[in-house]
Amino acid sequence: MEDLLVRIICRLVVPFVQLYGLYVITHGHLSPGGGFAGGAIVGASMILFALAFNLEAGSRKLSHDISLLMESGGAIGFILAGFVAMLLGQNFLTNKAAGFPLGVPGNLFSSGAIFFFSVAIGFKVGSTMCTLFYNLIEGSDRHRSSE
Amino acid sequence: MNLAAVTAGETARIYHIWPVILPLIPLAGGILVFALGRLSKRIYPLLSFLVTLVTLLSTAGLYPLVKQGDLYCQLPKFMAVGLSFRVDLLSFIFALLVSLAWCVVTLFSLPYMRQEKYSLTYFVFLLFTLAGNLGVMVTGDWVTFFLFFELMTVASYVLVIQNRTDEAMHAGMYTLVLGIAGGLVLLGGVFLLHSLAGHVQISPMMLALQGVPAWSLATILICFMVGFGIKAGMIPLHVWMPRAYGASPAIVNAFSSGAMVKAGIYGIIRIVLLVFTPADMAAKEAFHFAASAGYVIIWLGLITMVFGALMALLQNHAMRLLSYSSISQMGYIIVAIGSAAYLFGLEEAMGFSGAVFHAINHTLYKVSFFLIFAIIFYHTGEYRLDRLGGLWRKFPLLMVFFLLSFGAISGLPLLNGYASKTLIHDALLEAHHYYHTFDIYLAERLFVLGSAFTFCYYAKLFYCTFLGPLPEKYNVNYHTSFLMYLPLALLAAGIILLGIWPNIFIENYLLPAASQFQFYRGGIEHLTGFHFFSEAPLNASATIFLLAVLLALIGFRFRFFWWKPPANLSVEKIVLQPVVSFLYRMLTHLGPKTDNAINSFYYKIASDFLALCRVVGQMDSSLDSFYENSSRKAYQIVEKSRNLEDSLVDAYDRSSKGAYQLIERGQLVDESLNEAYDLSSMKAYRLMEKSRQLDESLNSAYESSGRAAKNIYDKTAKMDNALNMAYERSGKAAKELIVPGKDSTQTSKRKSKVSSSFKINPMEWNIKNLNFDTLLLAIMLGIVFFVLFFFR
Amino acid sequence: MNLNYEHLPVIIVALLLLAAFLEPIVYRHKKSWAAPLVIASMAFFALSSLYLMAAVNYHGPFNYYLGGWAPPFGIELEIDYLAVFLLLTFSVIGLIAIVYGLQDLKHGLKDEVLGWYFTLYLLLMASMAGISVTNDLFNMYVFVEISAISACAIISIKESRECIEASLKYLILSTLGSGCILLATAMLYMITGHLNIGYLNDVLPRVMSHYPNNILISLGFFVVGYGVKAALFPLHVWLPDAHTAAPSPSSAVLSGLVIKVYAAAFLKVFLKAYPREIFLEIPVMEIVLFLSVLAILYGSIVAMVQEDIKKMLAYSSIAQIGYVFLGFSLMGQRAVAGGLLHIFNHAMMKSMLFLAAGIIIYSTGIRRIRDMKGLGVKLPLTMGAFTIGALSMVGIPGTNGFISKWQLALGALDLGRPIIVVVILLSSLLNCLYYMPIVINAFFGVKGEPELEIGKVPGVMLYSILFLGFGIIFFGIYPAPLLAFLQKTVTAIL
Amino acid sequence: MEVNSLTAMAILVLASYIFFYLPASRLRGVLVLIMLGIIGYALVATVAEMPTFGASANPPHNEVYQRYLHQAVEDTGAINAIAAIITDYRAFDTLGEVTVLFTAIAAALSNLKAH
Repeated sequence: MEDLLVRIICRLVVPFVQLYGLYVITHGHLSPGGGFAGGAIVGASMILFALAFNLEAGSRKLSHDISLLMESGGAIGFILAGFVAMLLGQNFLTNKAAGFPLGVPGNLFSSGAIFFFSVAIGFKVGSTMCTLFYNLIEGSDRHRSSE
Repeated sequence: MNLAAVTAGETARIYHIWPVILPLIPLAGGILVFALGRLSKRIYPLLSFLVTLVTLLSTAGLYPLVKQGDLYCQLPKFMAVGLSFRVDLLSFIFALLVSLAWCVVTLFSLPYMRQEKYSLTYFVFLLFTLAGNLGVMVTGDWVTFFLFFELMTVASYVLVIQNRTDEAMHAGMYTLVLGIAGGLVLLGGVFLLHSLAGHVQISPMMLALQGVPAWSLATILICFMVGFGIKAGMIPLHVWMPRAYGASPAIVNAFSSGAMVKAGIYGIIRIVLLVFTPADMAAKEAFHFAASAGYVIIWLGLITMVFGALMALLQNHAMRLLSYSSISQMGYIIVAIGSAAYLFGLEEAMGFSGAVFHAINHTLYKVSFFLIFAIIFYHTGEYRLDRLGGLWRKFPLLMVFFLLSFGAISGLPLLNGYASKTLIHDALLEAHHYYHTFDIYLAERLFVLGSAFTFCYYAKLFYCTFLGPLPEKYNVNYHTSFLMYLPLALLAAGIILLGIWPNIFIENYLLPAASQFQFYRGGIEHLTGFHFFSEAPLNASATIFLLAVLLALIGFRFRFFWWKPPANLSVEKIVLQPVVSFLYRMLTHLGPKTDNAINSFYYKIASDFLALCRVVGQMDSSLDSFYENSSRKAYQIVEKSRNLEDSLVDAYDRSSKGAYQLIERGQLVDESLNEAYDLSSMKAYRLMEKSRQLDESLNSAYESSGRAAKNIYDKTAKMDNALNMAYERSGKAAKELIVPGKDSTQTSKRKSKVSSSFKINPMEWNIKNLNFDTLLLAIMLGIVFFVLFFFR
Repeated sequence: MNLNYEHLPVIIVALLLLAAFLEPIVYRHKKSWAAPLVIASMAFFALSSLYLMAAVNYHGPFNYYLGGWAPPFGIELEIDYLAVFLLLTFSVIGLIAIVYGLQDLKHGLKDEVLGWYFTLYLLLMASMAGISVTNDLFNMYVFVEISAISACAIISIKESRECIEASLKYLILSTLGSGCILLATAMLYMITGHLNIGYLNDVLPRVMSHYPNNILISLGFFVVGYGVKAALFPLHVWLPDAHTAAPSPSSAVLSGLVIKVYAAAFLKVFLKAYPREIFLEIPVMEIVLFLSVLAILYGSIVAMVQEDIKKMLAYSSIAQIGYVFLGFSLMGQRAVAGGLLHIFNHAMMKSMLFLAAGIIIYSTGIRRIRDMKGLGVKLPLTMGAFTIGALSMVGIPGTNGFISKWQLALGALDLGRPIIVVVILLSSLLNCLYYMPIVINAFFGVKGEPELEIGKVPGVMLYSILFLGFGIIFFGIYPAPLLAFLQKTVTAIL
Repeated sequence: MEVNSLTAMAILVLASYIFFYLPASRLRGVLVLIMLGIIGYALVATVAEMPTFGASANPPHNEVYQRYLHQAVEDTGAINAIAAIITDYRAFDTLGEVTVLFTAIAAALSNLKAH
């Protein structure tokens, strides 16, 4: 993929794709989409980048360590948000009853913990996609070189 | 569990922990011996003897308590249903018998095992087996019974394979598997009993089982009889016994025959005479069931007895001979139990006493037989009868002991076998007396015949071992330890004492034991003061002996006893082995085959699915090729149409060329025409020019006249202008006097309009517009710039 | 903030998940903390299960509403006697297996995957805990998925070809099973509008006559789905390979716990969600009973001819899972209690046997049964523990195998099915035929000292199997509290 | 009940006989198709029996449905009802799904590293 056109187009498109992904993640409770879909979009942008340039460039942008951290961090954030409700004296994963401010329905920062959950899921899904992609590609590379 | 309702009402019940401790003594002793045995090699045999001695003493110490009533102890929280222990007089007698046999044989094994290789495992498992064996006798319910029964089975396996030869390993496996199988069948019986009666206490259950169909009862009884029959060596289930006895040392066989087999007997006595007997004398159906069960058991016993005796006659291996002898003797006991059940409500005490008494007697003389052969083997290393002979010269004392036991087992008056045999025989006679059927009469005759056979094979054993020529290699001086003779002497004393005063034993021990059962009082009273040495029993004994001597003479004369049956002619080889090996082979072939079949089933399904997918794929590819073909056709069509187009273009070309030539000709005509026109137009031009010159001269005349008129007009206009200027100046001066400064306001207004459309006035900002969306937008824009920068 | 014991079940699941998520990071940056983290979380699991059991036993069962939403709207956890029983079983055996496994895994796995192994192990445990406590069908499905994937992964993590093959086989079949479960759940939702087990039980009798096909097919799907995962007889094909190829701690957990958790899920779905009158019309339990009888006989028979010790144990597991399903499908008080008891007992004995086999393989490299002659002299404690397990498998009284057989047989007799007793006894005999020769060969098979090279056995491995062996004897002799507890459990279910 | 179970067992035995002992042939393929047909028929019958999609009298249109549609905004503050369901009413399931993803990653990475 040493094509100049593709590279330039990608360089232009990737930020917008990521922005769109972020938008879908953060507006999960307002519009169709949410953490899973938005995360997939963000992950896809990274995959696109890695495809257009090469693997090293891709993993320079998002190193294995960081993606692992995001991977675990998303899921841990989800659980910790659940535990916060427990610390507030309610059941695990409680939202309204635990006192998370719900805000005005329709605003961006509304609906309490749902926002955090969406963001956590988004992190998780996005990093899952690109981690899986990078590792599979690397694995097949290594496999090929060993043969 | 309501124990009070299920135990006999008359005997007192004493709560005591000792029955629990009793089997624990050898168990703990075994562990201790194992621990010490790893440290030192000298102490542990003695220690294990001490343990058995302590066990014996503590068992015997129970007597004063047992005499007062049943000892019982319950541990309701243990196992699934709770363990319960119970010692009544019958249990006590058997427990004493077992621990006595164990103690005596352990004493014997102190010198005997000195050179053996695996003596530590021997002593440890000896104690474990004792624990199981003793535990069987002191338990109060069938689950606990089963627990100790299995302990005994598993632990005794190690004793059976003491020699570790291949033969011993095979025999041991055989014993173990059969033992566990028997145990499982027994367990099945216990399950049935539990589900039908609601509890598994060893106590009369006919009340609890009222209304249960007879076939269920029969199933339970069969399960129990199979389980115990395997242990006791009842005939179709005896197959393990000759093999195991033939492969393991005599001393282990002494345990097995003297004590472990008795566990089976004890179980049969319990199940037939206690559990399946009517607690209530009025229950007629129960009587009927007991009687018919008894009838079957009598015949089972007779078959065992006669067949065992016949097989014993033909053996060449001393241990195998003794094992068949044990089987045959168990037949005696089973006959006695059967007749007790058969005579229920009449003279059952006689059968019962005969059974128990014979069990005791059998232990005494059979153990001494085994010990005698253990000594012989210890010195000669030989069990095969055709290689032995003439040993009376070397072991005169042994011969005395042998003769004593020989007399006892064949029922010589004044020795113990006589008394028990008389009791059993009398029980059969009583049965005939009450029922008057031919088959019982036949049974009684068969009993006599079996007794005669017993004499015969022991005569053979005696002859082959002690009489005849002494083989050369055995003609050396043997030194036998005193400790080896001591047990024999003890046993011999028992044989003689019980033989001379049987009544004392019967009245003091057996009849009280019988009275704890729900037996007919008259029968018990009938036995008190039974005349053993009266005419009738002596006559019967004489008959047996006459018959026996006759048979023996015939046998020796015609050497029937040395007839070797073809090796294939045995129940085991003909029936059991093929069946078992067929089953085994079938199962072991069937299992993997099924496995393969299931696997291939899945594989087939998968491959069929694959085929389906392939079909779909083919369809797909054919569609593909269809499209391809059609497109090729379309291409061809397009190509052809293009040819057509080319020719069309050609035609157009040509026609246009023709048209061009046509046009060229037309042009030539046109040019000549043009020349003609040119000439004519030139003539016309010249004409026109001459007329214009005329016109111009006319015009200049008019112009000079006009110019003069214009001069006059100009001078009048100048005068008019000067007048106008004067008027205007005067008006302006007047206006300035009236309204000054109107012009300046108009210009400033125009200036402010421009500033409102281009410049920012902070005072006019709307704070409500600054919501999070815009902030986010800003942030995102920032991110975009960042990302743009980042992806630069 | 009032953290009482009612939060404990969800804390168990969440903390196990948390530990699982943390594990890769910890292993990457601070390798020495990874193993203690696993042990600590498993120990927390075990201790809190114990505490929960005591609390439930004292205060009675309770429900927990996740997110504070009451049942028909949200997800509900039901912590009844069954759930705490399962939790305790899984946690204790899981703890012992991983404590054992630390040594064995270092020996058998590549260094870089050890952290992932811990992660997967914790995920497996968390999912099993989740299946045990949840009262919602879809939530159960989610946890079933997690456990299926993580179980596959802890099989294939070992570096060998067989592992991959076995794991692939397992993955395919288990995905099929998951699909069946999902379809059946969807069908039930379609006709009732509920996913909560309690509400399903309420609504199903009302809609039974309207949608008979749906109920029938969903029953079939559930049987196939859970049957595949629990290796019920004709669907067991993946089990022998998978449990043979996996590392020993994995085998112990897979054979001892993972197939049991699906059996327990089966019990929850069939006896708690479906009303009992359905089984009078549709003989699905009869079919399961028939299959489990076949499984018992078949597993024992095939185990008899195996040469590899782990393969033999795996086939034996097929037979033993048959016992569990036998108890459940009889649907009598005592029979179900027997099935549950066998979950516990078999978890102990089979994990012990697998771990003992693991020690043998670890220290000698021997896998073939034929080569094990004289091992008893060299590895007396290991083979002693193996003997206890073998005796328990045969059902010798004094071991816990006897107790579960006792319960099952009496349960069968309560319902008037003596033929089941025959099957159970026959299977015991078959067990004797293939377990006893191993023990005998090990202890008495050679004369004199055997010529075997024995590596050093780490103490932790030895202690863990001795602990399990002690448990087998203890619960064989003193099962009364357990039986009383199971009695309560069954009364609550039926 | 006994008869039913016997029939079922007989069918099972018959089916297994057919599959185990018939040679690989066209017949087997036909039988597979028949079996597939039966399964397919059963599934189609099931689907046909299901309540009509979207009809208001369906069983799933119960109080749960009402609550999710009408009270979600009040309960959770999210105007997207789907988000309200998956991240609040049934957030535990979502946690499970996130874990499934994590498990998949763990499984894939461990396998890639191991081999």
